[in-house]
Amino acid sequence: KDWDTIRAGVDAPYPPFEYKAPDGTLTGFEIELGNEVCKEITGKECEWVIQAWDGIIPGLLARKYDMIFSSMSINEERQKRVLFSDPYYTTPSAFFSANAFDPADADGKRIGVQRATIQDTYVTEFLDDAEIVRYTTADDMVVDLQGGRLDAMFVDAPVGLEMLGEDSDIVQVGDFVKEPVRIFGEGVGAAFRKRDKDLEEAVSAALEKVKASGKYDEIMNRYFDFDIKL
Amino acid sequence: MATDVAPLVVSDIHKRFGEHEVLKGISMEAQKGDVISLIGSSGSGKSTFLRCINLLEVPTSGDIQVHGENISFKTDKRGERIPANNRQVEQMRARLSMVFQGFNLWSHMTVLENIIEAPVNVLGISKAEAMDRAKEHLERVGLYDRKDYYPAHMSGGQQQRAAIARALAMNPEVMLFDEPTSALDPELVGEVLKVMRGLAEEGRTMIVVTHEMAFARDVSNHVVYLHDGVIEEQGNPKDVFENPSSERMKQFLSPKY
Amino acid sequence: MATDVAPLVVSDIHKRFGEHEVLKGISMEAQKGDVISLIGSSGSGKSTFLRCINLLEVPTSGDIQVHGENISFKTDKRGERIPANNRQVEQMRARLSMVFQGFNLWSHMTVLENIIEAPVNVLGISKAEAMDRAKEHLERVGLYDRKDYYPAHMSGGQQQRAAIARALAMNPEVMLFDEPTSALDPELVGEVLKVMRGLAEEGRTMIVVTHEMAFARDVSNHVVYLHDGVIEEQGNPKDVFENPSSERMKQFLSPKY
Amino acid sequence: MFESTIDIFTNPDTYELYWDGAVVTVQMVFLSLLIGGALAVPLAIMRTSKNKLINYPVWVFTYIFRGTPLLVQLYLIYYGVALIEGIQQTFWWAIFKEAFYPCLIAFVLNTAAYTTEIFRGAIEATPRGEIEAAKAYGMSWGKRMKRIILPSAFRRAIPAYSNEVVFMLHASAIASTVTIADLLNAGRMIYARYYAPFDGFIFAALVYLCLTFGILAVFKQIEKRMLGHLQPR
Amino acid sequence: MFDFEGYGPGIFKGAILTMELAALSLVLAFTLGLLGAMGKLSKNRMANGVATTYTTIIRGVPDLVWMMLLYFGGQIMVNAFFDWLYNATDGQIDIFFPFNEFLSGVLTIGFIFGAYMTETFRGAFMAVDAGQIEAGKAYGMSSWQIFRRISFPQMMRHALPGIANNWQVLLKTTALVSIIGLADMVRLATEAAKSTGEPFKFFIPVAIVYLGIAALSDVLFKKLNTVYSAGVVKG
Ligand SMILES: Nc1ncnc2c1ncn2[C@@H]1O[C@H](COP(=O)(O)OP(=O)(O)OP(=O)(O)O)[C@@H](O)[C@H]1O
Ligand SMILES: Nc1ncnc2c1ncn2[C@@H]1O[C@H](COP(=O)(O)OP(=O)(O)OP(=O)(O)O)[C@@H](O)[C@H]1O
Ligand SMILES: [Mg+2]
Ligand SMILES: [Mg+2]
Repeated sequence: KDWDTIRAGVDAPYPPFEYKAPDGTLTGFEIELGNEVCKEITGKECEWVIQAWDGIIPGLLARKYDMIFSSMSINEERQKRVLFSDPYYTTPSAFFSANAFDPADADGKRIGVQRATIQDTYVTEFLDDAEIVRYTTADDMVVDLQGGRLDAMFVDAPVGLEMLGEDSDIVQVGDFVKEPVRIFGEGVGAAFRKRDKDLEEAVSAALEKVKASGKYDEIMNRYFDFDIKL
Repeated sequence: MATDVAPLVVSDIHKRFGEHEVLKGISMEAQKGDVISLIGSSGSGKSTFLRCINLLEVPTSGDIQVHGENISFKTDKRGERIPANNRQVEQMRARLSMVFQGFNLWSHMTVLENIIEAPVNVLGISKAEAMDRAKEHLERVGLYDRKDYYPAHMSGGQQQRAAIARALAMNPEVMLFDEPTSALDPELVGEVLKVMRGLAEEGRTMIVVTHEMAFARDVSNHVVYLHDGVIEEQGNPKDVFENPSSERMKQFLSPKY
Repeated sequence: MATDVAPLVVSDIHKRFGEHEVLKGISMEAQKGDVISLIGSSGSGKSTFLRCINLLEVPTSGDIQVHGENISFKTDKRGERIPANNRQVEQMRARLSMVFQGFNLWSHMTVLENIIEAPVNVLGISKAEAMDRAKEHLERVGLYDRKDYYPAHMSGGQQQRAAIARALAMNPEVMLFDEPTSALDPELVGEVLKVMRGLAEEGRTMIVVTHEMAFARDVSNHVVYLHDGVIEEQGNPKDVFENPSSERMKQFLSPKY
Repeated sequence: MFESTIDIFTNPDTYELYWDGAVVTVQMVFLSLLIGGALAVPLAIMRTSKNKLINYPVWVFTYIFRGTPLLVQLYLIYYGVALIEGIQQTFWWAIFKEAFYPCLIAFVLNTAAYTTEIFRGAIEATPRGEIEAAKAYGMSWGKRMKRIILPSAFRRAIPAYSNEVVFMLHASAIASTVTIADLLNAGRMIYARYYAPFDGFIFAALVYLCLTFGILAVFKQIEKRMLGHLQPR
Repeated sequence: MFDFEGYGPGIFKGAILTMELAALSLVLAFTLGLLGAMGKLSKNRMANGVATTYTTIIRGVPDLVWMMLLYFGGQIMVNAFFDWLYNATDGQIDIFFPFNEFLSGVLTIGFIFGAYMTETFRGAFMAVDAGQIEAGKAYGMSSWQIFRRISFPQMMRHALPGIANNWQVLLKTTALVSIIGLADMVRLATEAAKSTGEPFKFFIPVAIVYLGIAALSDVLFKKLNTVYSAGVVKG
């Protein structure tokens, strides 16, 4: 099959990976990276489709777009439904809180997560004493955390850092969380419908090229001061 | 030749509502220029008969012939008799104009609009021509100056005269009147009867259900007395009124004479 | 002593609605046992006068004395005359029971509930006692078997008798009736008048606005003829009806006699 | 497709999710109606007042809350209260911290506005004569209200009020947008967990349908009992 | 006067979108309402049953649930339909008919209010005097002519207050599309409120716009009412 355009689904805002600039244009690490990948294959940028996280896999299956390029960690549960490319980055998850929140003692605490994320799966399984508050989008969750409605939130570490900002009094508490791999997976990959094996191979190959050409590092360095490459 | 054909022949009409047989075999023929009065006490089936003629009610059995053309019927899934051909019914109705007891002018249209509605939309006459003719008819019933009024803004007598103009506008073979004056205040009855008398004198074929015995006697050339779904007596008004042969007819007439 | 005090004295009542002066100075005294009929043509101010008595309308000027106690008035911000003391008005009203033309039974209560409502909630009688008395009154008006009916389920005559029972239950000093039979079908008028006649014979003090001249003549001991807001004639019913002195009263009586 | 349906409906967690959601929905709707209804009574009485100073503010309240979407009202209260200077330090915060209470407040105000107008209509429809009769028997304003006007108005308001109850049940579904784990939220969870929109939402729809019919059946009984006196026999 | 920190034009566009959505939904609701009313009034058992089921089910389930069902499930149904149409197994073909937020918004709101309109129209049709229709029949008008020339215009007069009422409710219901991600006025205000942390600044103007549209429609419906009550008001 000829892929002359690739429609890619993202959940925004999810800074620094994907978010809207004040002028309304979509930007972020994954947007730029994705556009490079699409250019390798089709010669033009991806066609981006914004979709809230809890509908992102159904949207792919329903052919609203051809690929998910949206910080989706590769794990077993998802692999049952979709096909993943080679992983293209990895970031740990982390708790953020304004007060001395201890993930080990989450009894009765209100913890925010985004619905149907790996973080959701994790807290549901391991912190069953906590009161888990599920959000459709990440920005709702940050608003509530800042407003004091949450004791803590559990998100992708860079996202938490970015959304809260440098001089926030809400800070990361505890260590990065990467285990168990069953839940957190081995990194983030692009996801495809199972039958689109050709597209998956094309994207994996294109990712390889982008990494080799140094474009990957160039983009990464604009958004991160640490290495997330895999 | 067509002129010799009776405009309306109905034969052996029966009508049953559920268990109750309201019409028990009624036949009648109207020749061109006939003015037939239908009289009878309340509930005797006069309205039902009139409504059977233009198929507002479908007779349970019996035939209707308009200008020699027989209306055809069929039986529907539920076993009820219905007209076989809606087009035929519509065409037939366009040739028989009904004037109702409650006028039934279309309330959202002015008098003029009421009058041109059916000629334009059913007969397919051009609007301009329909308007021209409507004006004649309005003058005929003495309502020309009211042509742009809505029915609600007119008296009952005026409304009924407008309804007669509406019926005339169809240039019907037969005009059917169902108690055209009984919804009117007594002082308004006269103006409507006067218009009807005029029509009779012009030679219009009319079938009139009425409680106005004076009208039946003086204007019509044939009187039919209905009792309990059958024609109890009929004939020349003079004979029928002055010399009723049936006991019931005598009784029916007595309180009023 | 209290028994000598007239239950009701009204003096020089005026009532003005905007520009229109409906009552132009009316005075009246009711002694214990008096049955006063108020007659007069439509619009003469009979209802207005009755409603002024128990302050459903506030008279523009004039005094009302119930059992020797004067109702006090004051002037509100807008310059209108209003009762000075709501408590006093309520107490006074509890001593004058009104029976309305439209019955005005409380539709969400059964007959029995209607009757005990005011005795319990206004007079403060215990519910049990109110029930006992209500039964007597219901028997009095012949409605004991209907005590658990809702007003909407009874005929007009029954409703009006229930309303009379409700009024009786207050054990009032004076009963006020405003055309108690004029909303009734003719065949139901009799049953209500019979109850009222009974009350009169028991010695109840009553003021009755009525169009029933027979009742006024036969039952009351005093008739007041109101015309255009003034008392045109009054006196013993015999004198007033048989020998009216005013021209207007004669005219008023003529079509009916 | 059907495997996931079997997965979903053989898993007892699913039913627990919906049950918990239904409980939250019913609780919230019931509390809103209870408090909103209680507020509506005095408001409706004020609304019928001839005094403009009493009537007008209530009119403004009902006009605003009936004229704008409940969702906007909810967002305003939910996001708005968190911004009130220093509220986090007061005891109120214990209430507003939970999503439940801001949501309840929005619902209460909204249903109070609608119910006020329903009651007002019913009060104004009280037959004048019945009020006059109450006056004529010496009842004070308070007694007339309590014994005659309100009891008869409440009965008359039942049919319109039953619509409001169903409306409130349906409107409560927006609570899921501010993190409340109500019935619709259960549907969204199933959807997100199993990628099964039909199973998730249709089951939620069925539960709502049952609740709606339940409400209507209850009101039919109430109407039969309370409005019998108005039907001529 | 107001400072919307650059979000002003966006929210204005959102307001336009809200009105487009409301207007289109109204058209759909109106059509469905007419069909539904005719179904309910028809003697045909099938039509009657379909219409009754439609109104019962629609009115028993919250609008938001319908909206999500349609939005999340709609695309799958549309795909399945096209697959069936072209006799293809999943995704062999590239026909893609996007089922987006706007479409599901219009469809849901249209379908829901179609059910309410059905009741409005049914009542209005029943309020038309039978004699008016008989007169039409008696002059040979066909069923369609009677509907178009007599029943419909007369029905509209009775239906207008109900339509006005439904429209006011419909207008407010459009706010729900913001939940499924359509960039209407509420959605944009929400985004702006979240990123600036000033909910009052954005939601209050939005509320005022809703009130404004409502007030405006009130005036409009009063006008319409006079048009359709031609012949009723005593001159
Ligand atoms: N649609 C109907 N369904 C059942 N019964 C009907 C129907 N229409 C008429 N009837 C019955 O048929 C009988 C005759 O009615 P019809 O209206 O023809 O009498 P009528 O002679 O016109 O009386 P009137 O002088 O009162 O108009 C009556 O008993 C009436 O109840
Ligand atoms: N609330 C009011 N406002 C203005 N005018 C009133 C009011 N109530 C009564 N009127 C006027 O006062 C006049 C007397 O009315 P009232 O009802 O007392 O007459 P009535 O003698 O009882 O007549 P009827 O026999 O018809 O009952 C009438 O002209 C009436 O229009
Ligand atoms: Mg008849
Ligand atoms: Mg009077």
